[in-house]
Parts: sequence; structure tokens; C-alpha cells
Amino acid sequence: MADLSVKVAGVSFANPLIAASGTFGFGREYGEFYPLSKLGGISCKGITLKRRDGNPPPRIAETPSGILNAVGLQNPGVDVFIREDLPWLKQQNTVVIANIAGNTVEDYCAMAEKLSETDVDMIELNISCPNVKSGGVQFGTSCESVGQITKEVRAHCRKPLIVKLSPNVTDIASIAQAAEAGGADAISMINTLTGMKIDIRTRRPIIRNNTGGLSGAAVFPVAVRMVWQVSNAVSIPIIGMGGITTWEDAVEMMIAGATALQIGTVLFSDPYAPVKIAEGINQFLNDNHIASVTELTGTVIPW
Amino acid sequence: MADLSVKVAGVSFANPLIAASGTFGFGREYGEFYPLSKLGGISCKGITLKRRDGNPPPRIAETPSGILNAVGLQNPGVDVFIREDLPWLKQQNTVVIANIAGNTVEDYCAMAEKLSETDVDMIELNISCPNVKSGGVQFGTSCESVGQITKEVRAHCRKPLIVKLSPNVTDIASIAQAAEAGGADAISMINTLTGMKIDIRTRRPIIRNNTGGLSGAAVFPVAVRMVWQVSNAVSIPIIGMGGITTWEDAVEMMIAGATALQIGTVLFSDPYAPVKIAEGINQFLNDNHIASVTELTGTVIPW
Amino acid sequence: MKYDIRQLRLLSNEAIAKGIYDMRLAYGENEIPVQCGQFAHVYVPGKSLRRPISVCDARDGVLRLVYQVKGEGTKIMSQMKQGEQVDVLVPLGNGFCVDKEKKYALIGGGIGVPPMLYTAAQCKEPLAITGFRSRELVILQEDFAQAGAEAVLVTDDGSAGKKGFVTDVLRERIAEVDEVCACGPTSMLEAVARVCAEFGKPCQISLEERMACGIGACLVCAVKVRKNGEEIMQHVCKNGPVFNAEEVVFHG
Amino acid sequence: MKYDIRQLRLLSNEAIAKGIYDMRLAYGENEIPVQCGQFAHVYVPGKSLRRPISVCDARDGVLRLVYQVKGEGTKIMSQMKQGEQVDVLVPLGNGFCVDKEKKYALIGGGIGVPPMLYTAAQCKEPLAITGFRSRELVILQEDFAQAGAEAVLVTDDGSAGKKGFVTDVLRERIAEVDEVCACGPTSMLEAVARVCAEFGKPCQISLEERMACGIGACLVCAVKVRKNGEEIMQHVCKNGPVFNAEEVVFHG
Ligand SMILES: Cc1cc2nc3c(=O)[nH]c(=O)nc-3n(C[C@H](O)[C@H](O)[C@H](O)COP(=O)(O)OP(=O)(O)OC[C@H]3O[C@@H](n4cnc5c(N)ncnc54)[C@H](O)[C@@H]3O)c2cc1C
Ligand SMILES: Cc1cc2nc3c(=O)[nH]c(=O)nc-3n(C[C@H](O)[C@H](O)[C@H](O)COP(=O)(O)OP(=O)(O)OC[C@H]3O[C@@H](n4cnc5c(N)ncnc54)[C@H](O)[C@@H]3O)c2cc1C
Ligand SMILES: Cc1cc2nc3c(=O)[nH]c(=O)nc-3n(C[C@H](O)[C@H](O)[C@H](O)COP(=O)(O)O)c2cc1C
Ligand SMILES: Cc1cc2nc3c(=O)[nH]c(=O)nc-3n(C[C@H](O)[C@H](O)[C@H](O)COP(=O)(O)O)c2cc1C
Ligand code: FES
Ligand code: FES
Repeated sequence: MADLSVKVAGVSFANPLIAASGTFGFGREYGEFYPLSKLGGISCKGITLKRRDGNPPPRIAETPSGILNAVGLQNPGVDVFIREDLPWLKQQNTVVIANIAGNTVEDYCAMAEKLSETDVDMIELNISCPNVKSGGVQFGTSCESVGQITKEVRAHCRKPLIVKLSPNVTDIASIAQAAEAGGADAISMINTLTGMKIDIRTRRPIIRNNTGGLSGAAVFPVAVRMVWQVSNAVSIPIIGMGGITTWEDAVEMMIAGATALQIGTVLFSDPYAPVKIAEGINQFLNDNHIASVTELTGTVIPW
Repeated sequence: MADLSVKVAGVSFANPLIAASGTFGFGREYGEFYPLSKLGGISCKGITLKRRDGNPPPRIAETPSGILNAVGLQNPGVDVFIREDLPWLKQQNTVVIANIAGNTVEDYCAMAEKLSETDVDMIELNISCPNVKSGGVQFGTSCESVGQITKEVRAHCRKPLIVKLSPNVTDIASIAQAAEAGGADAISMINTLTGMKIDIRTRRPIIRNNTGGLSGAAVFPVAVRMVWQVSNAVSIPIIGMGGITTWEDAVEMMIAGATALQIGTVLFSDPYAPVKIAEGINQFLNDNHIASVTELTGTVIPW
Repeated sequence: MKYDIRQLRLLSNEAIAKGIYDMRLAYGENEIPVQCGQFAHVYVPGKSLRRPISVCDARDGVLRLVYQVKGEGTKIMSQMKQGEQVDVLVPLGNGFCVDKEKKYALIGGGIGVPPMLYTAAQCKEPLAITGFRSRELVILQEDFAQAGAEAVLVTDDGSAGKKGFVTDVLRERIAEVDEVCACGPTSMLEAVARVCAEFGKPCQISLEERMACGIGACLVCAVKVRKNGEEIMQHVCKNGPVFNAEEVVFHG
Repeated sequence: MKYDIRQLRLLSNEAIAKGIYDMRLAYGENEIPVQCGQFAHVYVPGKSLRRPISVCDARDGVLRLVYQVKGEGTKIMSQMKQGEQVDVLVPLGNGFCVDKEKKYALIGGGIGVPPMLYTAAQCKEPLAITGFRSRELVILQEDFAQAGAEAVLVTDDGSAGKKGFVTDVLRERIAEVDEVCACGPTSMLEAVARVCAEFGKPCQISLEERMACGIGACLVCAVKVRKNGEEIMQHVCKNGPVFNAEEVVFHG
């Protein structure tokens, strides 16, 4: 049995597999498949300062080897999360990451303050949600604004701070550097690539929001490339995600530079995927006489 | 029989299906499957001022519903193209588009001058090739440089000028506007999204260039979204591409805003794809009593 | 653990009407713990999302899914062969609440008919009113009769059964029934709900929405409902697919 | 038109060694217009790229492809069943040039052995030297004998035939032959080329490179060759897969 534990920004995870924000709710439903302690951690559904109802349906469409979604940050608000979900989550013996999104920098700071008072393990700054008009991605696409918001939230945040990056940018490495300079303890990446699908009979976009975020296996090569570029540009750890489907993908993402991983879209076809991936990684490490999964991170040998 | 002909920047195409640059060489090989007159046009392999040998192999990898390539602009140089390939191509009764890439603005201008003396039908400015160190994409990722190079080449170009955009940018609509302002007669999009694939046994990138360009069905939703955004931002026609695989995809891309289409990656699994897509579009138009394919362009009804 | 994935052996998968297939899966145990109106989330090889299909029947250890080929996913389902293992997540959602003491009208429209069959099997002599566009789409009529229901068939064009809509029949017969359960296109459900409201009969309706997780985690299958005067978002997969018609905000 | 896609009926697809399959396809006409050393580009459902597989045999209207399961594509191929239609683009590339008047040594290493069989069938009493890692990977020995070849078997570990490398045998026997043709891992091809150069024998080698189009249009399958003193890029699918060993720039 290889050592699967990893550490990100001082927080220990039993294994590198974290449920991706927005695909796993607050854990209760998937907790009816397997004990959540099988996961290294859970990144909770993105929360906002006040309750949000999200976008009208349809919120999802299928694409080749991927999906588009535009949930639009439906959530009960940070207070309800702290009161009703966090206590239960903290009993599940897994790392709990709160994913926060806001309309304004003040929103983010207020949430960081509130969450710093709780026993949530980490805070993930979602400045990359493409599916809401304001509230996220407008902060995530320029170095200045990423540096700025990270710095301000950092000042209100007494938890390890993860900044989650959007792939819809020209130069992801500089964005990551801006987050690092702003005080991020870790980077998580990638959020979804903006995409669109149109019903050719009705000529209507299938997603009611017109565009949605592309995730799933289709984006995996883009995610690996970006994780590699960012790992060459920053020295804080990276939580890699975007289309991880098999244990081979997980190993590849770590070799590209990730310290831990988030698993999202594949849950929808196989709810057990993160558990199977953890087993697959363990087998791979054993077969290759690698003692600890941490030995994979960033070991790509570029040409 | 519906009318499949389209016009882009004054040039008439028998149908909207154009072979995508780099996937079809200079046409001779696929011309052994079907007469090239079955296609609306051919965008030739990217050419440079001097001969280029391209990147060392492997130059290709397979990904979920897509491929990565990094050919690195192997080509015989513009003079050989003009002397040895163009005369043959011009006999094939299809529109011939020269796709040009360079290390410097002067390279581009020199090629535009040379090609303007020939009977090539259009010139496609490739400022989006992600697979060469210099020579393309560095011009394609900021509005300033796109505007600049378009303007300079425009001054040397007496053929209709298409500017081909990279999807690896934060704001594709402004880039397209810069090309339009610089004097482009049409936009073609999207070139490939940069991606990476690593062999987990050797820890080596599979593509010798480390990264490659992602194309094929996986990128289709991103391409549709970008074509839609650009069609809302410019008034010059768009040649849409990126993952078109079926006639339904072709119709969708046109509804999103494309006037004509390029077909690339799908050729590798089905060499007849563009011919079948043309037939499928024709059937769709007949079934829906649409007289001309031009009636599809930009007819999406956003929510 | 409340949920599990099951690999069920395909017993048969035959066309029973134009483009409509009847898939029968061996459940393993004889008593299948499924409530009428619940659904199965079917894995389709090569697809990113499962396909939600209502349970049509679940008696004698056979899980029956009746589905129409719409797009690629259901097409692949229709090509699955006897002996294959089908990966299903079942049962999901909340089904119809039926009470053996009451008289039900069960309304099905088109491909919304299948779940009403297992519902009929749970009721006492229900009135099953099923409507189809035309003759070649009619399904399950003998099954309803065998399940002890009075089966009334209508078609839009009169090519089988009576010509007309399910609501025409419902209106004529509503006095006889205590409660109504319905599944079908939204426009039909709205019409049924209106008739029930008019006559003061409780009405349960089964809704459809595009889904991902199928269990309430991803929040994609939203539907707006009115609870205690407030409009809130619920989810078809977890709170539904069956909702109290009075609470649903149509066109929400 | 020089090229066409063919849908060939699968006659059989059986394992003939550990992880190695023998696929036989009905070509339709008895005389298959394939040169030895040419390859087929096989469509694999669900995959973006075809898989290049050398023609192992093409006599009596049966196209035979012998392949090893490496990754997902060849795994899917190994699951194809009798009666299915297999979509192949064949013949592609330039094969071995053989001359009935000459004596050939045909060298195959591992999964490079299959194309040497059809090559053997085109030669007069060739010497076929085939090498494998070990016993459980040995294939096609009787086939070579039946094709009129003298079949010499070597394995790296001596578990079947002689222990050693194909080049050991080649060195011993090279005086007998006029020319050498080889297919196998690059390291073996280099070694074979070196022996041939040493003894002044012409040598043709079949190379592998990752492919997309298979016909010379996309330029992905590049190989560096020396022509008239100049190094240029050629393409395995169109100029090869068989090259004159002297011209190939190894590690180019
Ligand atoms: C609770 C529930 C029960 C259902 N029961 C049945 C049934 O018993 N029989 C039956 O034939 N159909 C039923 N449907 C509809 C069925 O799920 C869709 O027809 C099917 O998913 C279409 O898949 P496709 O791949 O053929 O179509 P595609 O258009 O290729 O599907 C693309 C995506 O859209 C989704 N989608 C498309 N149409 C619908 C729809 N109407 N509802 C939900 N998702 C959709 C698909 O699941 C898939 O994710 C039910 C839907 C729900 C939500
Ligand atoms: C001209 C030629 C003839 C060949 N003849 C044979 C043969 O007779 N028998 C046989 O077993 N194999 C042969 N090969 C190798 C065979 O093509 C690969 O083993 C096969 O493509 C692997 O596919 P996969 O899906 O199993 O592997 P994956 O690794 O999943 O494939 C991923 C991608 O890489 C490509 N690839 C991987 N390995 C190779 C390789 N060695 N050469 C070319 N492309 C590769 C695949 O085609 C695919 O595009 C030949 C290759 C070439 C170029
Ligand atoms: C339905 C859905 C909802 C999502 N919601 C959020 C969210 O609330 N906050 C967030 O940071 N990311 C959200 N994401 C993005 C994922 O966390 C993840 O970055 C992305 O899906 C890529 O990973 P994957 O391909 O493994 O799904 C969502 C993704 C999906 C599919
Ligand atoms: C092998 C290969 C080579 C390419 N070479 C070029 C090129 O030389 N010039 C260019 O503008 N685009 C080139 N492209 C990009 C395509 O023209 C097209 O923009 C892209 O592949 C997306 O379309 P597709 O998904 O239909 O292939 C190349 C693509 C591939 C796959
Ligand atoms: S499908 Fe995920 S919440 Fe309903
Ligand atoms: S595979 Fe396209 S040139 Fe060889």
C-alpha cells in the first residue's frame, strides 16, 4: 500500500482526490454511495453571500466527451451553508473546502471573514465562474484584478486560500503569478471553458444561459497544458482538474505538476470514479515501487 | 436541390465546405478519393517564405474526441508552392486559399506580395499557429498586434484577405474587431487550442514539441461559442471551423454565425466527410424548404 | 448507503411501436424496491451523461424501461443486445404517492405513458387515460388492462381509440375519481392540472428536465415550485420527478 | 481515383499469442491489389484516428492483419466480432520491392514480423529470421514454412528457438543472401542496417510513426531521410513505410 496522502498549503489530505466544486453539492447525496472519508476532500458547491436561485433550465447539455453547464451558482447563501451543511460535512472525516463567489470584492471579503470563523479547512476563491453575469469571472481574466482581489480577500481570510483560475485567458501563467503575488496559498485549475450548443431545429441555444462551461474529458489536454505552464511559473501547489476520468489521467495530471486533484464531470457517469481513481493510483504506485504519490508531482520530462 | 453556394469577401464557393489548412496538404492526396470540385474550396497547408522542415516526430497524439498536433509548419516555401502546387490546384475547379505564416511582419508582407501576383483566390493570414516558436501566434493574441499585422499585410495584398484567429485568448471578439479594423475581408476561426499529453510511463510529453494544438469534436462547443461572439462583434463574414464532424455540426456552426466552414480533423477518420456533410446540409435544406444555405448564417435565436 | 449502481442483465429490448423500445432487465431479486413514478439513470457507453428513464414496470424481478429513440443516447440503448450488462442507477427520485383506498385517474401522454403502467399496478381499478399522436405510437394498452385498469385510449388524429385529448376524457370522468396522476408533455400536464384545479381534485405530475447526477448534487435539473407562498428552486431528480401540480410554477 | 475506403467483412479475429490477434477480412475480390509491406488504416469506432496495421497476408481474397493490443484502439479492434464490417483504407504506402530472381533475408522483430509473411510469399525460398522477446510472443512460424521460407526463430531469452538476436543469425548467414528486408523495433532496424552496410548488402526497412491521414496530406508522420546529400523530411505513410536503410537518418 503506497502512501497516498498529500499536503496542500499545510492541510493534509488522505489522498489527492477531491470532489470538484459544483458537481458534488455539499456531499450528502454522494455520501449515500460511499463514506466521504474515501475522498481526500470535498470542494463544496460555490456559495455566495446571499441565497441565489441560479439560472433557469436547461442548465446542461452534452457535447463530444464533455458537457456544458450553466447552473449559475444556485446556493442557499453562506450563512445557511455554515449553519446547516458545514457541521455535517465536518463529521465526514475529509477535508472541507468552501468555494466562494461574489458580485463584488466586498462580497468575497465578507464571506472570507465569516468562513474564517468556522472550522472549514480551506477557502477556494472562485473567480472563474463563466455562468453568471457578474460574480466571478470578471475578476479572473486579468492579472491586475486577480492580484487585487486575492490581496484583499487574503487580508480577510484566516484559512488557507486557494485561487481557482479560469482557462478562458490568453496567458494563464501570468494570472497564476498574480494570484501567488496576491497571497494565494494554492492554485486550483481549471474551471470550465466557455462553450455553446445550439438546437438546429429550434435555432435556440440548448443552455438557457446561451453559453455554458465545458468540462469533462474533452478539456483534459487543455487542463494538463495549463497545469504544466502554471507549475513552471509559480511555487505554490496546484490542485489540478478538468476532465480527469481515469486513474491514468490522474497520474498524468500530477506528473504535469498537480499536488492534488479535483474530480467533477466523470461523477455523472460513474459516481464511484474518485474512489476507483484512488485505487488505480495506489496500484500504479505499487507496481512501479513508488512509495508516495507526492513523488509524481511535476516530474514531467519535457523535450 | 437547395442552393449550396456561398460568397465570402466577393469569392464564390460552390458549397460552404472548405478543407481546413494543414489537414489536406495541397490537395493531391485527397484528390485521389474524390474530385476536389466537390469541395467549395481548399485552404492549403500553411506556407512560409522559406522552406521549413517542421518539428521532429511524434507530431500527433489522440485525445478524447480530439487530437493534438504539432507539425510545426513543414512546407516547401512559398515559391515552390506557387511553382509546383498552385497551377495544379487551379485546375481542380475549387476555390484555392493560400494559408501563410511567418516569423516577422515582413515575411507575411513578402508572401502576400508574391501571392498577389498569382491566381490564388484568397489569402488566409495564419497568426494563430501554436506549434512554432516564432511565426504566428505571437501576432495573434493581442488586439494591437492583430490590428497592426492585418493593416501591414493588407497594404501588400491584392487578394481577399482572411485573418485566422487563435482561440487561446481572453476576448476573441475584440481580437476579431482589431482584424476587421485592420482591413480583413473575412475572419476564419478557430485554430487549435493549445494542449498537452504526457506518457505516464516515460513521463515524456507524447508530442515532441511538448504542447500541441487540440482539434476535433472536443473543441466544437468552444468554436461555436467563439463564432457566435465574433459574429455579434464584426460585420465581415466568418469561416467557421473547429471540430465540425457531422452535417448537423455544420448547420449549427452556420446558425451560430458562419458563412462558410472549414473541415479538418474528421478527414482523418473519414476522408469523405466534407462530401457527406455537403450532402447532409442539402438534405436538411430540402426537408425544411430552405432555398439557400446562406439563409442559415447567424440565425441563432439567443435567449 | 441509499444508492448503488447495478449491472443488470438485459433480457430483451424490442421495438413495440414506431421508434419505441421495451427494455427488460433482470433485477436479481424478485421484489424490486421501486416506487411507481421513480426513474432509472441508465449509463450509455461513450456518453458523458446517463439517460433518465422512468420505471415502466418492476414486477416479478424484471425492471422494464420503455423509451423512445430521440437522440444518440437512446439510439445506442436501442442497439443493446440480450445478455449484455446494463449499468443503471435505480431507483431514483420520488414517485407517485398512491393509496389503495382511493380511485385514481392515471393520465399518460405519449412517451409519458410508461410510468403510469407500474402506477396502475399499485392502484385499485384505476382509470388509465392514455393519449398518443396517432395509431403507430400507441403502446401498453393490453398491459394496462392486465394490470386491472380501465384503459381509455385517445389519439390526436383519431387513428386509434377516440379522437381527442386526454383532458377531454378526464373532464367527462373526473367526477368518478378521488385523485389524478399524470405524466407527459408539459403542455398536457398543465392542461391536466387546470382541469384538476377546476374540479378540486388533487393532482400529481411527473416532470422532465435535463439531468447530470440524477441524485440532487449538481443542481442542473431545476424546477421552480411555490412553497408557503415563496418561489424556490427544487430539482426534478431529487424532489421529483413527481410534484404536486399546485406547487409547480410552469414557465418558471 | 487511387484511394477508396472499404467495408470488409470480418471472418475471424483470434488471439494467436499473448495479446496478439489475427484478424481476417473478406476482401471481395480474389486478387487483392496489395504489395508486401503496404499497410491498412483501420477505422476504430469512437476514435479520432485510424490505426495503421501492416498487411500480414493478402492471398486468396483474405486480408490478414496481425496486431498486438497496445492501447485503447487495438483493444477495441480485438473485440470486433465475426460478421462485423471493418472500415479500412487499404492498400497504403510503398512496400518492399522484391525480385523473384534474388535471395532475400527477411528479418522480423516482435510485432514487426507480420508484414514479413506476405513478403516471404513474394520471394523465392527466402530466409526468414524472426525474433521475439520470449516463447509466448512467438507467431507465424508455420506460416513462414508454408510460404516456402526457411524459418529461423530466435528469442531474447532462449525460451523458443535459438537464444539471441536476429542480427546474430543475419551475420552468420548474410553471405548467402542478395538483399535484406526488415521490420521491427527501431533499435533492431538500426542494427540490421549496420550489418547490411558492413557486408555491402542492400537493405529495405519498414518504419513506424504516429499517423493521422495515412496518405501524405497532414505531414504528421515525418521521418528524416538523406537524399542526394541533403537531409529532408519524408513521410512514413506516403514515402514509406518501407525505406532504403541507407537513406534513413536514425534519431533525426
Ligand atoms: C425523470 C425522467 C423520466 C423519463 N422517462 C422517460 C421514459 O420513460 N421514456 C422515455 O422515452 N423518455 C423518458 N424521459 C426522457 C429521456 O430521458 C430523454 O428522451 C433521453 O434522455 C434523450 O436522450 P437522447 O440521448 O436520445 O437524446 P439527446 O438529445 O441526444 O440527449 C442529449 C442530452 O439531453 C438530455 N435530454 C434530451 N431530452 C430530454 C428529456 N426529454 N428529458 C430529460 N433529458 C433529456 C439527454 O438525457 C442527454 O443528456 C425521461 C426524462 C426524465 C427527466
Ligand atoms: C506502417 C505501420 C504498420 C504497423 N503495423 C503493425 C502491425 O502489423 N501490427 C501491429 O500490432 N502494429 C502495427 N503498427 C503499430 C500500430 O499502429 C500501433 O500499435 C497502434 O496504432 C496502437 O494503437 P492503440 O490504440 O492500441 O494504442 P494507443 O497508444 O492508445 O494509440 C494512441 C495513438 O498513438 C498511435 N500509436 C501508438 N503506437 C504507435 C506505433 N507504434 N506506431 C504508430 N502509431 C502508434 C495510435 O495509432 C494512436 O493514434 C504499425 C504502425 C505503422 C506506422
Ligand atoms: C454542474 C457543474 C457545476 C459547477 N459549479 C461550480 C461552482 O459552483 N464553483 C466552481 O468553482 N466550479 C464549478 N464547476 C467547475 C468544476 O468545479 C470544475 O472546475 C470543472 O467542471 C472541470 O472539472 P471536470 O472536468 O472534472 O468536471 C462546476 C462544474 C459543473 C460540471
Ligand atoms: C495536422 C494539422 C495541421 C494543421 N496545420 C495548420 C496550418 O498549417 N495552418 C493553419 O492555419 N491551421 C492549421 N491547422 C488547424 C486547422 O486548420 C483547424 O483550424 C483546426 O484543426 C480546427 O479544425 P478541425 O477541428 O476541423 O480540425 C492544422 C490542424 C491539424 C490537425
Ligand atoms: S441531475 Fe443533478 S441535481 Fe438533478
Ligand atoms: S499520416 Fe498524414 S502525412 Fe502521414
